[in-house]
Amino acid sequence: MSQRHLLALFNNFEEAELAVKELRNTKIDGFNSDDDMIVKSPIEHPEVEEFLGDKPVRVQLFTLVGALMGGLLGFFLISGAQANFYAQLKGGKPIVPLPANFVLTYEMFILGGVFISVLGFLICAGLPARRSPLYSVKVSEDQIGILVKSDERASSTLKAIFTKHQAQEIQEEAGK
Amino acid sequence: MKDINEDIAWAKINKDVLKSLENPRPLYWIILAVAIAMVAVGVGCEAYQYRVGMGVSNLNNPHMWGLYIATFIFWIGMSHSGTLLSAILHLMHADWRKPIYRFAEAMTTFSLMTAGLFVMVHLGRLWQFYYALPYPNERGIWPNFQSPLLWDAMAIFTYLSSSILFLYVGMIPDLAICRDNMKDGWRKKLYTALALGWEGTDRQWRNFRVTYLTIACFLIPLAVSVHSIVASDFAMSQQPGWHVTSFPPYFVAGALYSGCAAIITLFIILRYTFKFEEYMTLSILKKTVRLTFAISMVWTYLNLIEFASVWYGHDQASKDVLIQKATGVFAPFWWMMIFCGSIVPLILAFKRFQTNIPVLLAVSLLLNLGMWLERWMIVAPTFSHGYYPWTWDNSQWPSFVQWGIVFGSFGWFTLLFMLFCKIFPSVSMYEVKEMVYHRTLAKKNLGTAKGGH
Amino acid sequence: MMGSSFDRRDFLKVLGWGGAAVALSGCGNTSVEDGKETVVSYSEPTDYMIPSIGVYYNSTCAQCDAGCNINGRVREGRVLKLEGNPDSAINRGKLCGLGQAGVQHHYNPDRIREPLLRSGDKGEAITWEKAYALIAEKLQGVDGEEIAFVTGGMSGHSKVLLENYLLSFGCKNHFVYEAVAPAVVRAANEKSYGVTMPRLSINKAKLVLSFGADFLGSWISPVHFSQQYGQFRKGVDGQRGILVQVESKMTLTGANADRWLVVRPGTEGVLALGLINALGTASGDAAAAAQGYDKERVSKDTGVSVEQIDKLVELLKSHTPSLVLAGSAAEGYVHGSQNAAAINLLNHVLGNVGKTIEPAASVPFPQMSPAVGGTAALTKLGEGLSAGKFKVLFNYAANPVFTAPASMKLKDELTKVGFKIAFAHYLDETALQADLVLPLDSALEDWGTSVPEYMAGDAQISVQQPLMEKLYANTRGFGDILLVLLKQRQSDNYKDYADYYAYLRGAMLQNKNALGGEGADDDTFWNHSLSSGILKAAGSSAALSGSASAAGLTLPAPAAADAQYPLHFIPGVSASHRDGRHANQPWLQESPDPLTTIVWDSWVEIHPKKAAELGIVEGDIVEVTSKSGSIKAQAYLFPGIHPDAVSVPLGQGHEAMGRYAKGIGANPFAILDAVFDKETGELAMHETRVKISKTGQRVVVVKDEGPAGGSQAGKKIAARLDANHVDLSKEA
Amino acid sequence: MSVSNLLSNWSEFRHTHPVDDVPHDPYKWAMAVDLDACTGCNACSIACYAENNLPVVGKEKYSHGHVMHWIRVERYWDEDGREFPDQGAQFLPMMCQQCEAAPCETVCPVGATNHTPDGLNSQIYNRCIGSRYCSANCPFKVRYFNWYDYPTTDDVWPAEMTQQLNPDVSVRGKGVMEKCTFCVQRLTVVKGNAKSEGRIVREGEVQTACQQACPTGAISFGNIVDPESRVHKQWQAQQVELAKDVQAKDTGEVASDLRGYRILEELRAYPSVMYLERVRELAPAKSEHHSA
Repeated sequence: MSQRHLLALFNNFEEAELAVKELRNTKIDGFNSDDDMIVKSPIEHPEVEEFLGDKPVRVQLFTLVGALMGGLLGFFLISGAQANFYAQLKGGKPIVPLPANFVLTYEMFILGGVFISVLGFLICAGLPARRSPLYSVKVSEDQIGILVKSDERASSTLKAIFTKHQAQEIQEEAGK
Repeated sequence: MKDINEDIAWAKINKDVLKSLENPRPLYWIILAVAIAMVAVGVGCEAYQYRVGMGVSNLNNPHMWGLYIATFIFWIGMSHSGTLLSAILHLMHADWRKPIYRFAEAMTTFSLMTAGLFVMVHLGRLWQFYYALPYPNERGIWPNFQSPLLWDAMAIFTYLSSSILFLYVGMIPDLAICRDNMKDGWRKKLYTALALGWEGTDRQWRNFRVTYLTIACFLIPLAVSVHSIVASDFAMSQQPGWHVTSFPPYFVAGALYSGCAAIITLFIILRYTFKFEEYMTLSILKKTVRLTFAISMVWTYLNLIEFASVWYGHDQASKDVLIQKATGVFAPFWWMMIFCGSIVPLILAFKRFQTNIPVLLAVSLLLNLGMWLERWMIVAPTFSHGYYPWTWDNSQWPSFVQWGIVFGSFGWFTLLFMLFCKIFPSVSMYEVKEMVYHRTLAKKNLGTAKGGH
Repeated sequence: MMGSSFDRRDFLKVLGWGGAAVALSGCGNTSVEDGKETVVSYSEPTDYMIPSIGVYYNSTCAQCDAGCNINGRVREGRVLKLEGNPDSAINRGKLCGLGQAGVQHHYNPDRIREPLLRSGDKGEAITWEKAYALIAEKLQGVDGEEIAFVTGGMSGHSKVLLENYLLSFGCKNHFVYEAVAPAVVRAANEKSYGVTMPRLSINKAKLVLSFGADFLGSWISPVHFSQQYGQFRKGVDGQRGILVQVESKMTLTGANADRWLVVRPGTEGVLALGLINALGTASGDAAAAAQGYDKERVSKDTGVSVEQIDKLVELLKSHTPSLVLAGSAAEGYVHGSQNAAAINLLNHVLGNVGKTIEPAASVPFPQMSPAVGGTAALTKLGEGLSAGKFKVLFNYAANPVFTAPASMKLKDELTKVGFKIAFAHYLDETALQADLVLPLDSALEDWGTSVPEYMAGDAQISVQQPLMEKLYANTRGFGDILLVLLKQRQSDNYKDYADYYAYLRGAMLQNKNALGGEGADDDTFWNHSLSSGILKAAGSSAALSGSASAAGLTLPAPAAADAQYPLHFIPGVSASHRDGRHANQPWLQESPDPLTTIVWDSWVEIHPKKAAELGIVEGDIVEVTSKSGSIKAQAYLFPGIHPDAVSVPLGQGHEAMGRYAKGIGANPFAILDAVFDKETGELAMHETRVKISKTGQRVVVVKDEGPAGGSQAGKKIAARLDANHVDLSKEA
Repeated sequence: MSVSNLLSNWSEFRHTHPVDDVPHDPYKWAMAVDLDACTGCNACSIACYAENNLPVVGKEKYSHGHVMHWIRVERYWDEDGREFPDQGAQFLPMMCQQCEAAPCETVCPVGATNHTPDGLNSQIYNRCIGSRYCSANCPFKVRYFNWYDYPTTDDVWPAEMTQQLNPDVSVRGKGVMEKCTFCVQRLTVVKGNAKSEGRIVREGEVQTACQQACPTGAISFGNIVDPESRVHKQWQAQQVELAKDVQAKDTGEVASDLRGYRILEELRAYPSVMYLERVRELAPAKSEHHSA
């Protein structure tokens, strides 16, 4: 069975919300509302999470690991370098001066946190990504897009739902 | 007072902002040319100094740093405004930041890049600057991790890279807008590459929100640490007038202060140059001005605290430096600093001046002058009047080389900023839309307005 | 090898031992250096030239007349640094800054490298053969009286050769001219003690009362005296030495005094007599001379308060033995001899003679002993010049054109001389006037011997030897040149000596028994001489005349104020610059003056009170005008000077000489009045009166001192303790 | 391996080297300068120029504060308002104090200035990048920066004068910091000699250039760890201790005839140079105004 992509554009967030809700509540053969539906919007709508179902965000995990790694790396790199370089005696200071090292440890903590968070963001958000088969510049302007992937047989049902919720435009393309 | 119009069409937001990327007005070219000329002056001076030796700057023993480090602190200070507006106000959900945080962040990045130049410029052996980097090498030689200067380098690197990431991550949705609206050409390619395939999907937005918030959370302590560390360059040293406990908060306050003042200046300039009146509204300016006033008072307070703690302390050498500042050869500049930093901002307390553009432009420039003087007054008097009376020196003034490089740095900053404004949207389109959307929602919930867009 | 016609007495005279009461053994071997030392293999180095290992050669410092024995560090054939020779009785391993700068004299880029013959305004390089031929030609048929030979102080074998050379003409015109020398004091010493230069024991004195003798800076043998001073401060028999300095302008010594007493210029003798009077222990004509110099009068004349005189008398009574010194500040007046005599009389009255003033050893070879001079020679030279007496003039180790008072118009007078020959290191002001300039080896590449005028220990002859190869092929040692010139006159006497080295070696070996080489073979003795650098001679010392004679000692009343020229002018003599011959050594230019910390310039010292009166601030360019001329220099407010005096240091203001000296500062010699000491005929250097006026220009004084001046700003930087709190003799 | 090294030597690394409990062994170079003997003659300074290849910068650069004298002789006047300085001047030779807890060492970003095992404050010219932080943090301002490339500057070392340069001491190019080294090139030689003979350097075996030149013997220098050294005896006699910041003299518990002190001791840099106070007879008037 070949797959089809449908992109419906809505003028209004409330209309899109209703459309999504209906899609999720309607049992349509050949369409899985959990996996095959993507909402595209010009701005962030935190409410999407509520009606799209619980989708965990794992960036924080990266942040935690990154920050800890950064801090540990910083501290041990610095202390290790100091401990292996005897010529750098500083009069009146220990060879491994902890208070001084904490400053750089702190900076490395942040550096690790930020870098790995961004890395995590890219991984979790799937960026950089190839553009999806159906896209409208309208979604970066002012319209809400709902992209669904379904078997061919389901497309008419989906279209009907979109039309019902006053979709401005429905694009259609054969999937691969 | 006119605030952002909630009925503004989102397409118009796109159109207006994207317009700022195209067809520069003659004024733009003039500013750019002036900036390039200024950079040329600075580069020329630096080349001369590089070739002949640091002596041409008329730095000497004991005046080891002069304007270079003073201006370095100044630019580091400027960078704090971006963080303040985007990170702190973001966490505090102050939505009025949204139309202006982008250029503030750019300011952060570019002033850091300018500040970094001064670290280089002041080095006696610029060509060996990489000795300060912790790169593994066969001989096992590492930089000295105890040096506040190295902390500085690390903090600036962290801050600069984090700021760039913050700026970039926050700009991805806008880059996608640019990509979508550009005809073919180098811009299209650039935006396509930089937008990373952003389509505004729910997954992207979800991760985006968390990441943006996380970086913002990191940036706040980072910004504080950066300027504390810059303050440590002085506070951790032993010199009278520098070895002051209150220096880190004092520096941070000063940084926010000068940053806010610079935001006012750039706000006014951008608003005029790119005709952003609809987004950079007077209401936002007013809020910024009030914030600036508050910080100026914090700064004044910390200044007084510092003077008082020196005055009532037992360290005669520090007291001597303070007396020297107020009465010695630096007195005109010191009093000018007090005037610009503590007296001039009182104007901002008056409501009618809070939106008076010409007055605000003048005031913000004076504030910046005051803050630059403040940095000079931190650096120079201590050098001229240190612990050892025999080496006191108050007869040496910066030569044209120092002034030229300082002058050039303003050109460099302007140049970077102007280029940024033409390549990247200096107003965040998606966040302005959010702002409008949320305000509309709020009104609708109160039943006072109809929704939709 | 000795010709039969060669008379023994002449022979002794040739070698400098004339008048020597010593027996001579047979002739020695005078083999010439064969030059194999010049070929050096670094792969098989000889032990004195190992790459990277410094070797040390002893020699003698020629930077001033103290004649310190030095020890030069040589590496890879280059002399790098000079140290003091630890075995020297003079400097005991120490060396002053001036001596250290000797290497900069040697390596100076402005040294003359070729003989130069005047051709219009330029010097044309010529060969030595031509130069010698020219000298011979010019001397052809010239009478001995028509030759003038101007030199600085000289001693040793070069002096011997010079005297012999002049003798060959029957010439008596050897003008020993030293611009800055204790000439009046020498004469006064001769009268008071019977010797010109007695041995002074600062280290044995419990109190030193110095009337302007800058013995720590520039006076006679400063390194030696500084050493004694170090011991003196530690104390003799547990009693710490006290230094009292009486002068009108603070010298380096004055700056180190416990008590610095500023006196009205020229009244030093009055104070000395006042002290004799107040001590009340004098008898005979000493008492008579001091008659009438009661404290009140002395205080009025000198400006020293009665309390200070009382305290000084108390100190003099409680601290014996003491030592009273008469220095250049006391001698520089028309009545300078009287001043010095009065001061020396004080030593007699205090019973210091024989205790802290002792007879100095002297070498038993009068021909070699120092020919010392002063400015009196200048007068005689000037007279001869203006009379047009001289056809040929030689100049060596003196720069009369620079150091003579401008009022003597020496530069113009010199034009009356037919042919002027200058032996020179630099094209200085005098060399520029010469017709023929002969470039000299530096002291570090030349051979020589010298006898110090001030003999600190046993009688000694100091050996000067090259510390390295000559830098320039066409410079010659003064001794070598003289030898060639002598050969022109008396080829038979000198034909055995290929060069000055051969001459020196021959001369030394001839007399090795008297120089501590008895029984040693020639090579051993010679090598020992060179390696030690010091030859002890069985010296004799004349007894001092023990009685104080004050006959004819009368001091004039203090000079009346001069309405037109109200200020006394005190030419300052600094340790580094002396009479200006070292001005082209950059270390000395960059070394701050110890008291003002000024570098690379001249200055006018003026008391702050006087400056306030005249509205002068630091850095004002002021014009100092005397009857004889005027100079301009920056003003420096200096508390250590009498308010009625101003001082400008000597040694700067060169119009030639080299890149480091030319155009720096002003030359105070130019404005000195030609006034002379009545007895000795020496130039009265401190007698000039001046007025000063602002020119309206102001400069930033380049000095090491910062805006804090001499203030420690309440910090404990250079701390001081009162003497009654400590006993230094117990310290480690 | 750094981490194992770090862990195994942890306690050693945590020592505050070398001020409190880890003495320098077998060498700790120190100096004592007797201000009573110092006459301010500047011989030390010129000897230093000769030994250490210090450039002569000339009047113009001197006027801008670019002078390079590693040892400078300072001249102070009494500040009691007298008309004449009738107790003379006070001279003080000031050179790098080779502090035990040197403020300059900790701040150098590249570690170009460090503490050597024999207690010197070393300066590595090759490593220096010229940030001048060390000098900024030096209380005595005895560090000198090469503001120009003196070896190639006109009339600093004309070709003839380059032959005088001491080959044991490198000539510094532009942009590096330099300072008094206690004539480390001389110390290295004698330490090597002593080592090859299986002993430590004996007192009197090495002198610094300034000490060697000083006509009055005001400067003494040596290994303070060696009980035989004059410096050790002097410090001991004056009850000045290297690792203290308040000496017996300051506490007033001992007789007042001690005259050893260290400059700006209250800053706790623990200088290795002890100065001995100048001693002067009481002036007849205003005697209470001495400036100690």
